[in-house]
Amino acid sequence: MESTSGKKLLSRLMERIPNRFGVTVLLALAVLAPFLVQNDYYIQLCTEILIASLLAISLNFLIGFTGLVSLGHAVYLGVGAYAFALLTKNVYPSMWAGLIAAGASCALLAWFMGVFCVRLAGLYFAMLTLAFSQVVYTVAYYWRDVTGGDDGMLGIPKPEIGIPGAFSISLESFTNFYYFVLIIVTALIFLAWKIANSPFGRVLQAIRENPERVEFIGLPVHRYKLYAFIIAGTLGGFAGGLYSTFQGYISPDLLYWTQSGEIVLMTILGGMYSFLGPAFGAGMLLFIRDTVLNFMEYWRIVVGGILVLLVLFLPGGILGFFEEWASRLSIGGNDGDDTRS
Amino acid sequence: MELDVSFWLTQFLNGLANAMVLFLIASGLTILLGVLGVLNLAHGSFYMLGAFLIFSSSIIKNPSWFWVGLLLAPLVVAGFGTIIEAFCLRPLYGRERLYTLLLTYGFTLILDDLVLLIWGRDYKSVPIPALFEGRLTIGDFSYPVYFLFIIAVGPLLGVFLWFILNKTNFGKLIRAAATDSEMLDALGVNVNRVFTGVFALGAWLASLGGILAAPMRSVEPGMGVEIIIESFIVVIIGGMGSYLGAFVGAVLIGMLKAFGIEILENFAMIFIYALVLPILILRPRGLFGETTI
Amino acid sequence: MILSVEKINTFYGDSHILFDVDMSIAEGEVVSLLGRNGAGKTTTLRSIMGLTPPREGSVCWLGEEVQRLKPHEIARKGVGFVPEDRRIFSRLSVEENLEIGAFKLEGPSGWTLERIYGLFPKLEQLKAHKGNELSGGEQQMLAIARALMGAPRLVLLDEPSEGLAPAIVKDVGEMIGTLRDEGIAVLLVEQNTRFACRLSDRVYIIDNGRVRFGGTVAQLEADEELKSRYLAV
Amino acid sequence: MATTPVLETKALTKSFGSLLAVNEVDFQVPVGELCAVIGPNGAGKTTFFNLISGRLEPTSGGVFFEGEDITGYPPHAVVKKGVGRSFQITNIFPRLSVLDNVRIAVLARRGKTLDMFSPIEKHTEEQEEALSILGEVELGHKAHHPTTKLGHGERRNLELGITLALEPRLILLDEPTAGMSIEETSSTIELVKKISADKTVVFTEHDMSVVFSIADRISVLHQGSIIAEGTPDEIRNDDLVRLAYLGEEV
Amino acid sequence: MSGLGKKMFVAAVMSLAIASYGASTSFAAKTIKIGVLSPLTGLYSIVGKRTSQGINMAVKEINDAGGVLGHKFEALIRDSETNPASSVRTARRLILRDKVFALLGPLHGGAAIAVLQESKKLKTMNFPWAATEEINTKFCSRYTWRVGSSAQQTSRAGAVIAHRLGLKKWATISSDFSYGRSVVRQFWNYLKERDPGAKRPYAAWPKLGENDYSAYINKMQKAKPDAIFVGLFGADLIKFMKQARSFGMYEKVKIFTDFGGNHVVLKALGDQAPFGHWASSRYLHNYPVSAGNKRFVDNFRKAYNVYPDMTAGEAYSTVHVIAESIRRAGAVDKEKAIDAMGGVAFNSPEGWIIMRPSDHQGWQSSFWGVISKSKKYPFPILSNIQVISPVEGSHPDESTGQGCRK
Repeated sequence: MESTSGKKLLSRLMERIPNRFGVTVLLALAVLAPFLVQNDYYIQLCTEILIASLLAISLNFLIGFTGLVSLGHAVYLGVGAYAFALLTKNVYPSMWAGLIAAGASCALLAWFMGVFCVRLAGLYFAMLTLAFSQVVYTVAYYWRDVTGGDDGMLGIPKPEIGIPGAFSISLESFTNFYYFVLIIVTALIFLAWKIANSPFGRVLQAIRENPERVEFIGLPVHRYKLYAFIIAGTLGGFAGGLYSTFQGYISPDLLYWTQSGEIVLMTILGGMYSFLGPAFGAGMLLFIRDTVLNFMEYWRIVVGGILVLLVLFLPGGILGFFEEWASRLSIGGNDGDDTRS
Repeated sequence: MELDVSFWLTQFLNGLANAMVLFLIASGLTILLGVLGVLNLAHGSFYMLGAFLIFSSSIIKNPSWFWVGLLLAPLVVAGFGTIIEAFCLRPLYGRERLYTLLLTYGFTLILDDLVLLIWGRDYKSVPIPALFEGRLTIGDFSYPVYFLFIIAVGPLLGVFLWFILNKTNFGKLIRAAATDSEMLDALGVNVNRVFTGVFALGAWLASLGGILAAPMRSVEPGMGVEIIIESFIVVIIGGMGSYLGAFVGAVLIGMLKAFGIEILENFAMIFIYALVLPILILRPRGLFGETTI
Repeated sequence: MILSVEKINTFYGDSHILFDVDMSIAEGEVVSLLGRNGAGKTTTLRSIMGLTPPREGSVCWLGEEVQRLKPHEIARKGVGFVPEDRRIFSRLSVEENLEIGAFKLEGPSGWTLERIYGLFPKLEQLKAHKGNELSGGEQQMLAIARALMGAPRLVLLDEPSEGLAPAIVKDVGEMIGTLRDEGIAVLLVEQNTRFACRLSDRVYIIDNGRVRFGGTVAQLEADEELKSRYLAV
Repeated sequence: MATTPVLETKALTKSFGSLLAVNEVDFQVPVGELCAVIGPNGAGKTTFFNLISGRLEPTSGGVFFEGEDITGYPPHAVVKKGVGRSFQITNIFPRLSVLDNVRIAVLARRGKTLDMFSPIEKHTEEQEEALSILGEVELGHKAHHPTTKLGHGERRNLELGITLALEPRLILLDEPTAGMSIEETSSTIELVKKISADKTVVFTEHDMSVVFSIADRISVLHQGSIIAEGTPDEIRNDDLVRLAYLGEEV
Repeated sequence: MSGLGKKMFVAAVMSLAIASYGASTSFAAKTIKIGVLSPLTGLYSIVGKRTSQGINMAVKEINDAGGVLGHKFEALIRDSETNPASSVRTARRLILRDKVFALLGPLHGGAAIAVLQESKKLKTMNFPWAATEEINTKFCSRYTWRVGSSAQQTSRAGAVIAHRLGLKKWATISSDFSYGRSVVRQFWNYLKERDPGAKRPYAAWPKLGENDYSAYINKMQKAKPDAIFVGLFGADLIKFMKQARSFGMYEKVKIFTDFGGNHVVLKALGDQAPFGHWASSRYLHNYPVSAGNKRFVDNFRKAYNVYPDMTAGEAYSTVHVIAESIRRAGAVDKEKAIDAMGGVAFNSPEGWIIMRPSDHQGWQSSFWGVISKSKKYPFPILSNIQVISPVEGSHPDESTGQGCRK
């Protein structure tokens, strides 16, 4: 008895809380985070989570939105990072120029790769993306004159931002840099969200559902897939640029296929059918690993075990699970638009 | 001139030996993809388990250790694969393929640490079985007998696989399941058992690869991660589901690695991808791929 | 009754396909299940076979509830399945396809390759051919023969005449006759009403997932309204 | 013929290996006609539609739309020319809402699907149009439902709605009433009739009563070839057709 | 699983995460924490294991002796995963969250370079395990130090032996990464310096973690060298040795291995070790035969039931050197300890180590010996040990250490 009335109450609560509320809370938490964690390490962990969130959401543009499972997404993390590093170290130390270089180089790369990749589907698409990323990895590994090879690149700056002559803000402090990343990432995620809810975004979902029918409403599916590929790559490139300046050091490991696998992992872990799910997955994965790694020697067993259990028992991802749970509670109350799309 | 012939012959055999180990792993991987549609990332871990088990049997100070291990270890690993398939993979078949990818990734993490727990961290080295010690020498040409053994085992297992797939009932079931597992079920065949059998066969092959490689290589956690990406490339080249393709793909990769270093020593890896990319772009099903996954 | 279906409700995901479907088949009887495209005929067969198990209701085989069993368990009890698109194993030869049909048997049955080849001499000629080298009619023949190899007491036949030339449809009719002569019950799903009626003892009509009629062929023939309403050819 | 036919095929042929699915079909549809293509299962009707709509490329022969050669065009280009198509097996976007299914088609027709930055709800004109199309196919009240909540007939209607949203000048309907109840069938027939008032329609159909009651002209396809063409009366009295299709011993 | 079950599962995972999060935040008063990054999992996990053992032993010795200036030592040992990103993340955690006094490790060259940049920024002294000499040159800073021998020291010492033996025609093989290149570069340049007539017809650069060296071995044989210098590390070295052995390289050429004298490698190779060939190790359990070394070996065996290997010895000495610098500084203060570090002398099991102020490298002798069977030990050891003085092994002048004053 008690539980049913409790459920009813909860379900009514769920109805009353629009999606916007959750996002507001999340943003408020993000803004207050440096004050809440009170420790430089956690501030920089949060920074890393933000960057990983952007990366996972960018991948989800392909996996969850367009139904294309890319196993080579690390290529954008890596290329974006190298582009930022090469520009700011060798040409001109500007944050904005670096980030634009990161995004633009990845847009170009995605365009080039995409032309070949989007013609394939399913596992074949996955394999071609994987093969491409491995090629780039190999190039980065061996082209020591430019990339530093296995040693990587060191001393990537965090250039000041501001208006020259008028004012400037140093990003050397953990908190400043966190807020800088927060603003950039939020803006880009907001942009991604806009795209997701635009007519274009809906076409991508339609492609995920039924690519052939999309062709038969008069839209060239390959071209739309290519655009999605480029958008995902560009967003990934920005994440790479941010990562580059965040770490101050990059190496070809960023491009290795296991890194790609990790991004897929974040995406699925959080839930690929919800917009913020991948970000949630990124946070969870980094947090769990950071925690477990520091408290046990055989931490892989724990992380692997959690992964196995999640796949077996929470197939919709963590956020996906909570959303489903919430929607089941509110069944009957809201029969309207599928907000999960 | 005389010297050059023996050099090139040696390089050719090196490529072949390398290819045969790859073939063992890739053949299991490809059959798994063809029948179950599962990209098993833990396949490399089975390779690793095979190597660790043969290490354990090499501790027995008896000349027959290698044969005992060769016989028993793959069975142990196959049994282990059976458990993973039956309890963890089976519930996932109805869901998106991605989940099996994640699950098997989880197992690579678990198994990497599990071997550390069981076998400890010391470097491990498996001696060459006494029977295959030494070199075969003909004039200027001299080549390790054990490598020749590996080169011989590869085609033998290829024939064995061909026999299993084409001449046995189990093989018929595998081929039938690859085309239409639901129909097979409706004809009264317990398809789950066929799947488990295929998974066990794959694990058996991979661990055999680990056993054969162990005396030539080191035995260490994480060795599976190294090998899986190469075998995966072999599968892509050969075509998913085709063990013949796996054989050809493995030989191609082996040769590229052996002869690639003659041309561009540091960039030998580039040759492999230079082969893979056009194949994937022009013939996404691979050289011998026929089944649609 | 060899098979009785009681009030089954079947879903594909969220879509409710069958509503309280009732049906029964006696030993050795040929029963037709008629209806339009999408009426739920194939789903009924799939529900019986356990391929798309019903969410509610029961399927009884010789008095035993089997709706929770796996397809292969149901097949092993003596149900043969010949699906709509035949689903021949394309990479296997004709003979291998037939052998697969017999794998479910524990011991030898009356159905041997020789006997099948006796009934379907065409298959013997084709025995080394791969499944994907057969014509539609040959595939249909193989699919029925494959089901026979499992020594069934009931065969579920889904639209055997579909896509076949009239001459071959006649052959299929003869095959069904053969089954009847062997004392095997048949549940025949058809859109070709005339073809089905000629072969059947009894008929069910299903429409929009509900059974609208069950009775003898004569009863159906007599009811013009019924025919025009649900079959309307 | 004085005016160019909307659709014309010339010696259109498609073979799959040794099987001739469509064999040298010459076929013409004059403007405004409601034309049925009938034939037994496997006669090649769906393949024929696939060739016209660009899903398959013909082995030989040509397809002409309003006099223009569109042979080998990809589906999206054929659609852009003005040929809409619905499918035999319901072919919608399952995890989108009913409204979105149609809205996407409207947006596609109006060339707004490359808009990446304004929310889809802000395209009110398209939304209105989508809703009115949903009204036409009697799904107006279910616009905000997920498609999983639709019944079989409703899905077929949604399918039709998507095609209508493209405002094609030629509509290809592959068994529009397949699997519908008697009530649904009759309302769908009304709908098809209404559509055909200002559009050219080619449809295939199992239900002969539907075919004979609404078609202006019927073409009978048998084993890949057209064996008869004419008005419903002519077809009903054609011996060849009776032999090949309507039944062995009619 | 029922809905409730799922919920409980999620709750369990969450509370596990949160519980373990809170667990470590207890601090003992007056402790000096040292953070350690070592590969505990994956390919180089044995190094991580022995490193941890060496460190724990040193910490225990220091604490048993009453600590340093009244402070106890505490080691926080973390997995570095052989991965720069993970190493940097954990390094930041150790410095920022756990407030370690000094950071030790990691092993992998790239990761070490990334971490030393980080520790410089966060003003914490860092002792990378990586032996590439660039750590003392272009990547050096006020905060970067190393106690164990650098690749430069052992390689140059190897060149001295090579020159003594009069071997002229060489082939080299080493992995294509910073340590691997460093080892070969130092060896070859120094040999060329001493013997301008030396030739090197073939230099192989397989990738790190290569499985199959047979193609390279074949090319080496074709070059017909008198001797080969092997700069491979860890499991790569073991793989190479086994393959070289089956191709008959043991009989055809003299083999010099920089890492091959390490106890864990020799133990693993066992009967397949290249007996009669030359190898070095930065620490040897059987040399010098001193009371200090014997005590260290005995204690180590008592504690862990294994012989200490090279990395154990290095790690052990590193902790003691840190303790010594604090004693010299007279205060538990990071900057003061660094000021005092230059010139710290520690009588390690392998002999005296003096921290050179110019390039922040521990001055010590290098050992090369011949791999031999032993009656005393059930595994191969180095015998006929040649001790090369640090004067010969280290940088000839101080200019190379210029980065260290930054």
